[in-house]
Amino acid sequence: MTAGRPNDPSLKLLYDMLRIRMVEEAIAREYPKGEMRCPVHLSIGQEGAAVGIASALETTDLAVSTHRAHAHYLAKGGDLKRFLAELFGKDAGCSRGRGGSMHLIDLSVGFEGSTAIVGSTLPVGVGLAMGSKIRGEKTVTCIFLGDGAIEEGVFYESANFAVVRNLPVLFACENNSYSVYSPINVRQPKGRKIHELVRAIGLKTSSHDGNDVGGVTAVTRAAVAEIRAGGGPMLLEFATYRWLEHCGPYPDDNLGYRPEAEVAAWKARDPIVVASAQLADHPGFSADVMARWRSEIEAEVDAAFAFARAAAWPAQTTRADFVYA
Amino acid sequence: MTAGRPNDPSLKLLYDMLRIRMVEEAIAREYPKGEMRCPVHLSIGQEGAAVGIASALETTDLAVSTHRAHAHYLAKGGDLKRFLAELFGKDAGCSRGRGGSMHLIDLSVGFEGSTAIVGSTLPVGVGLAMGSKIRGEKTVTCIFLGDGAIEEGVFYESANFAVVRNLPVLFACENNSYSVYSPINVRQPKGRKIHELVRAIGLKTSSHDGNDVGGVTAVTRAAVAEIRAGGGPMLLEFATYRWLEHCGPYPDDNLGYRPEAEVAAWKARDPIVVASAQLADHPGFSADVMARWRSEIEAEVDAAFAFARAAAWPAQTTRADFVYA
Amino acid sequence: MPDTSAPQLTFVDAVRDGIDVAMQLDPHMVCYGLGADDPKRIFGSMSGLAEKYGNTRVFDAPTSEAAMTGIAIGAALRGVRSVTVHQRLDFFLLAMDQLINNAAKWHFMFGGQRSVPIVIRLILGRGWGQGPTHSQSLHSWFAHVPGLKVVMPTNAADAKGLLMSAIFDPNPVVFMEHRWLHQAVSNVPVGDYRVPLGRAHVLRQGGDITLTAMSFLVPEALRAATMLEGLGIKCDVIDLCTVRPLDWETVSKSILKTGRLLALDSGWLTCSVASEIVALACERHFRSLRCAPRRAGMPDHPEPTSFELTKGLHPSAESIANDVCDMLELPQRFEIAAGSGPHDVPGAWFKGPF
Amino acid sequence: MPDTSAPQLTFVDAVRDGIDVAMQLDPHMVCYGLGADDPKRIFGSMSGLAEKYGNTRVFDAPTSEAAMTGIAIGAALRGVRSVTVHQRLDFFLLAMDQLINNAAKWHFMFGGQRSVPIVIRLILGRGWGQGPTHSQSLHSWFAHVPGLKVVMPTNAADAKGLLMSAIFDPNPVVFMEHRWLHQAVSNVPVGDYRVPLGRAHVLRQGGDITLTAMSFLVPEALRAATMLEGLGIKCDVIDLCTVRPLDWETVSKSILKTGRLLALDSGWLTCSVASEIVALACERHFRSLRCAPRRAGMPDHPEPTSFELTKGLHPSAESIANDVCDMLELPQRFEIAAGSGPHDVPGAWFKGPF
Ligand SMILES: Cc1ncc(C[n+]2csc(CCOP(=O)(O)OP(=O)(O)O)c2C)c(N)n1
Ligand SMILES: Cc1ncc(C[n+]2csc(CCOP(=O)(O)OP(=O)(O)O)c2C)c(N)n1
Ligand SMILES: [Mg+2]
Ligand SMILES: [Mg+2]
Repeated sequence: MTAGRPNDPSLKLLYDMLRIRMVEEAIAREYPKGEMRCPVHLSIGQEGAAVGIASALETTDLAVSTHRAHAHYLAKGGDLKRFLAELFGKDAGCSRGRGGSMHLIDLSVGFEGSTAIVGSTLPVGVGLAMGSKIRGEKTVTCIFLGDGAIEEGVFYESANFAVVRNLPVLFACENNSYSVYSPINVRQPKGRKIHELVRAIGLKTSSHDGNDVGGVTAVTRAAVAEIRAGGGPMLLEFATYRWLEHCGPYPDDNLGYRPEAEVAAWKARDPIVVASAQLADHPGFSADVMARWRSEIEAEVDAAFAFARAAAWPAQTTRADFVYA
Repeated sequence: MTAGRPNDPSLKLLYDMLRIRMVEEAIAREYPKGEMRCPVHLSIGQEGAAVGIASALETTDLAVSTHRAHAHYLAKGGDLKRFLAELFGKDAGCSRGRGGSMHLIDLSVGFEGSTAIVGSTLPVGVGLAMGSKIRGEKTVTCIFLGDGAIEEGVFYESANFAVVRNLPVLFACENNSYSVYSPINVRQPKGRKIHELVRAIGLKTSSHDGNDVGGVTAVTRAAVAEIRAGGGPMLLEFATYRWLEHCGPYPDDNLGYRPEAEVAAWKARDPIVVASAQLADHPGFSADVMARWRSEIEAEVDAAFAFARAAAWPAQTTRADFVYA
Repeated sequence: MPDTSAPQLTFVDAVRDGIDVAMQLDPHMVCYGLGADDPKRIFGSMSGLAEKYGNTRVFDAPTSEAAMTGIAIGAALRGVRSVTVHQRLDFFLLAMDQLINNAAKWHFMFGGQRSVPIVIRLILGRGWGQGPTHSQSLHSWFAHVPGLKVVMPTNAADAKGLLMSAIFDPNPVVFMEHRWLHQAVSNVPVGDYRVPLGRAHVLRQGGDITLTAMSFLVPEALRAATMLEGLGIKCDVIDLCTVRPLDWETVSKSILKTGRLLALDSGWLTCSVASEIVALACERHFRSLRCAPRRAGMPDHPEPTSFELTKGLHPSAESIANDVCDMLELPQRFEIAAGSGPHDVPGAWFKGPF
Repeated sequence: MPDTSAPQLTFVDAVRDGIDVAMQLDPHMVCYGLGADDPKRIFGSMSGLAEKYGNTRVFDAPTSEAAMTGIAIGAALRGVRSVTVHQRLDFFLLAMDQLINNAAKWHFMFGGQRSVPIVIRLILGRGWGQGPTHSQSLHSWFAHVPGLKVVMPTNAADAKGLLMSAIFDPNPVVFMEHRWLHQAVSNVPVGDYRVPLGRAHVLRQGGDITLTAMSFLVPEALRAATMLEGLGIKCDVIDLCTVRPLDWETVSKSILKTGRLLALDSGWLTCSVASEIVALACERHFRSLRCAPRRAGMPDHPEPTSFELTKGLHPSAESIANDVCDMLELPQRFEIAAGSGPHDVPGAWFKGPF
């Protein structure tokens, strides 16, 4: 059996989730050392959506994301070493240390940028899609967003325009029911379904389990094909859950802002466990395979951390660079 | 028969529309003289909505409006003399000459202000409603808006919050199908129904003929009662049509941006003609009555113009007043 | 040096021409805004473009200022330049997040990998009851922010030349057009004509005092200089053209020559471009200044609507000339002329209300 | 004069106390913002308030900055004062239209009939990788706009006293809290304690030079003054407290005494409050200035995220002292101290990331 990322599509999905999980766990473990000095919003628990969505995109398709972009960046194929170097504030970082965890970019795989202001990449993504369309490219732009971003007026404006101009854009909404510590029902009307809301704006839309990576990729694949064929913008809503605190490396269930049963129910539906279970009968999958993946990924992650740690700082003399092109 | 504004409800609606029409016609007539030196957005053609909505509100209910606020101000009971004096830039103006046509206010009748930035009074109206509710008042706040304002993100945000907090607010949307010269279908998805959109946001909502003043008042009355009883925010959409140019005193159908048949169809449904026809069998109504109203209103309008013309300018020495309270 | 063989165009036609030429040069460039293809074509500045380039490249937009700005940014990232337009600067306050947090910072915060070549046309209102929310000139805000360029042309040739430079500049550019300058006529070179950003133009040379100005205050300053010449006072009149980056070198040279500075500003003075110029002059040329520098601009309150209250609201040639006399300790004063027409319109061509 | 019998509180507790007392005094006042009643309570500044005043008066909000600002305006028009809060100023760029076109102008544009008593708390970030969009200090923007008041307290007592004045002021007030000052401790009078808006505080008297500062630069300026005292240089250190309206009288008096001015600014310098102070000083006290005035502030680029790149980014006591030495033409220079801890946190209490 070959080492590394498997070719089999379902195995690949699991592998990618596992890899992101292990990267994030490593960040959480290392973060308290104070070397990665920037806010980090970890995506542990939400890998199913990230991987499922990204796997349905071509490398040439574009993506933008939010403050919680690690999984999106990696799932889209972003470079791991340059990602970690960015968190360490190094010149080899994907944004040359200027942006940190909240500003990731890897143009080689169409990851056009994540930003820290809630909702701020939504119109940027729509603009990318407009740009692609004008240039006659067959690319689809995927805009990752959270349930909180739905509340920003600019979401509504961006979605409206995408419909008016029939742009090739996919809004991929990971609804984890929280914005920082605030549950969705204090921010949005009780009983609202996001996908129903956006249908009324004019998008094609549907709602899915974000922790079933196979389901996510299937529905996204269909959506992307339809969008690519000129079917117009869509929004897919994926229910999922963040395991750790909103920002930072620790669990925070001690704060009691999320019902214990809710937390437990979601943890029981760990997307990695769900996918593993689904693969029980898959000939290429076994506890062994999983263990080998783990150790391979561990080595990769260790090497990437070593790279990031060893990498050079940006030179002080370059501090004022890049203000103007 | 007594002179002046009739007591009979349906007659009153017609009278109020006629009065607003005649005021606006007088403004259009006088405007080219260059004494009313501020942009004016006339409401001729849209009186049915304005009067129907305002007649369903108590004087103590609150209202805010837009750039096109003349009819709303007058229908809510705003002072005619001070209104015209404002257009003339006089100190006796309702905003002491500081605001002009786009910034009207008459606190004595709950008209809390109209402003010139599209959408900018929407959250202000929601805030008024929140204020009323917190103070334990039984007031309803009516927010007048156009179909263009629906496109502003702040509309969506304001509506969302009104639902989340169950605020006593009525969004009264006059959909005249245009924003300046732009038809709604280049700005919003084809086939969208505004009331369906806002239902998905979480508001109770319905759509009506804005040129049937009786219908408007009936549906608004029911809505206001429900809102006052704690039923939560609502949006009523009224289809109507502007007769003159977007801004200024002239017709502009020569520009050809509106289909001739569309213009003709709407003009045939002049809300004043519609109401008059409905009143054909009303014992208190006749061509004579209408003629008397006209001459009474003409006298009132003439007197108000005379007042506005004769009124004093704000003193130059007061120019910097009112920056801070 | 105006090329007098070039055709005479109005400012607004020069803008149109600049967009037109740019759209020919760059087959992907787009142009949009509320009213971009309506009968009035943004005061005529977009006449014929929709017909020529089609609805994919020239189009109307919803009243969604925030999103439409972010969309320009995204398109730029994909290699599609744009000129977007807002009929009043005041409306653009809705888009500050996109302009400041995204456009101005994208190149920096992603380590120089992508830039955001967008142009945002903002039209500045004045008079005829424009009032508090249709007359703001917030160039000082934009000038405060690293990552932006801010252009304020005063004549037709510069309008075209600076706009074309702005379009092909790799950075986000805020392009501010004063409504009262729209009918100003000058010789405008045909074709691909560019005037470099970041260079001030010395429009008049004189050794006694430096007047710096932007936008509609430039013609007033020139008029003032002519009036002052009658008193034997010679002014350097500097049209800043671009208020960020500021062409300090040109301003500096003039101050070193004249030793006197009157910084004019078409906006409020507190924390303004005029404040900045005075601060720079004092920090760097303190010993060369022969008297206290001065600023003149909008009074520190919103523009009222009333015809009466807008009299004398803005600096005029007369008020500028009087400031100069005061600085030179001369007794002469000019009467604010009654003028041939009302004070609240730029000329007979302006048919209110906008 | 600090009342040393008053209890010692942190800045953030003083803010909490100010809100608490105000909410007792005004039974309709509300307090909201994203996280207002969450477990962290906006860095503790709202602890216990939701429990005490209930969900009608203290509540969480959607991420809808524009509407939430307009809603505060509307509530104010109905007699309901509010304190709203944003965890970073940068998020508030989404609400500029409401702040500038509505709040700042309502009283003026409706002829003085209604005012808008709202307070908007904006928290300023710095360090620990806050980066380009979590560290902006745009007080100069707000100071540019007539109709706004802009408060930037530096110590706990002022935080409470200025906040309470802001709450009961009839005008819109932007209240800017530097995250690094949140744990600063001072004696804070109990109950209804108000410090008037628009008055600068002279924190230290000295005849040689005037240092004006705001927010986190005030402690740096004080430290610089102490260091300079060792060289026999005596500084007036002025805490501006309110950057609009600016207390020119206090600054003016000091400049007339010292003849020297170093204006510090916690934001970018172009078109800044520091520019304004230097411009005013030169316009009005040109003959009294003994040397060229100076400014010091953020370098003219966004704050980078990298730990390395934020070293020496902001003015420090040492850099300020060096500027002063330079102005006084003294040869001494202070080394930017390595310090006991990392440069990107305010102290051990700061447990990143926010
Ligand atoms: C405009 C703006 N408002 C507030 C914030 C603070 N903030 C950072 S992340 C976040 C949560 C957003 O929630 P959601 O979109 O659901 O994303 P999640 O964190 O759940 O992935 C908030 C409110 C911000 N960064 N920008
Ligand atoms: C934020 C903003 N954008 C654009 C404008 C220019 N403008 C003035 S009125 C108007 C039309 C708005 O259309 P609608 O809301 O349908 O009102 P109507 O004029 O039809 O009554 C526009 C776009 C503005 N005043 N404010
Ligand atoms: Mg969420
Ligand atoms: Mg309309």
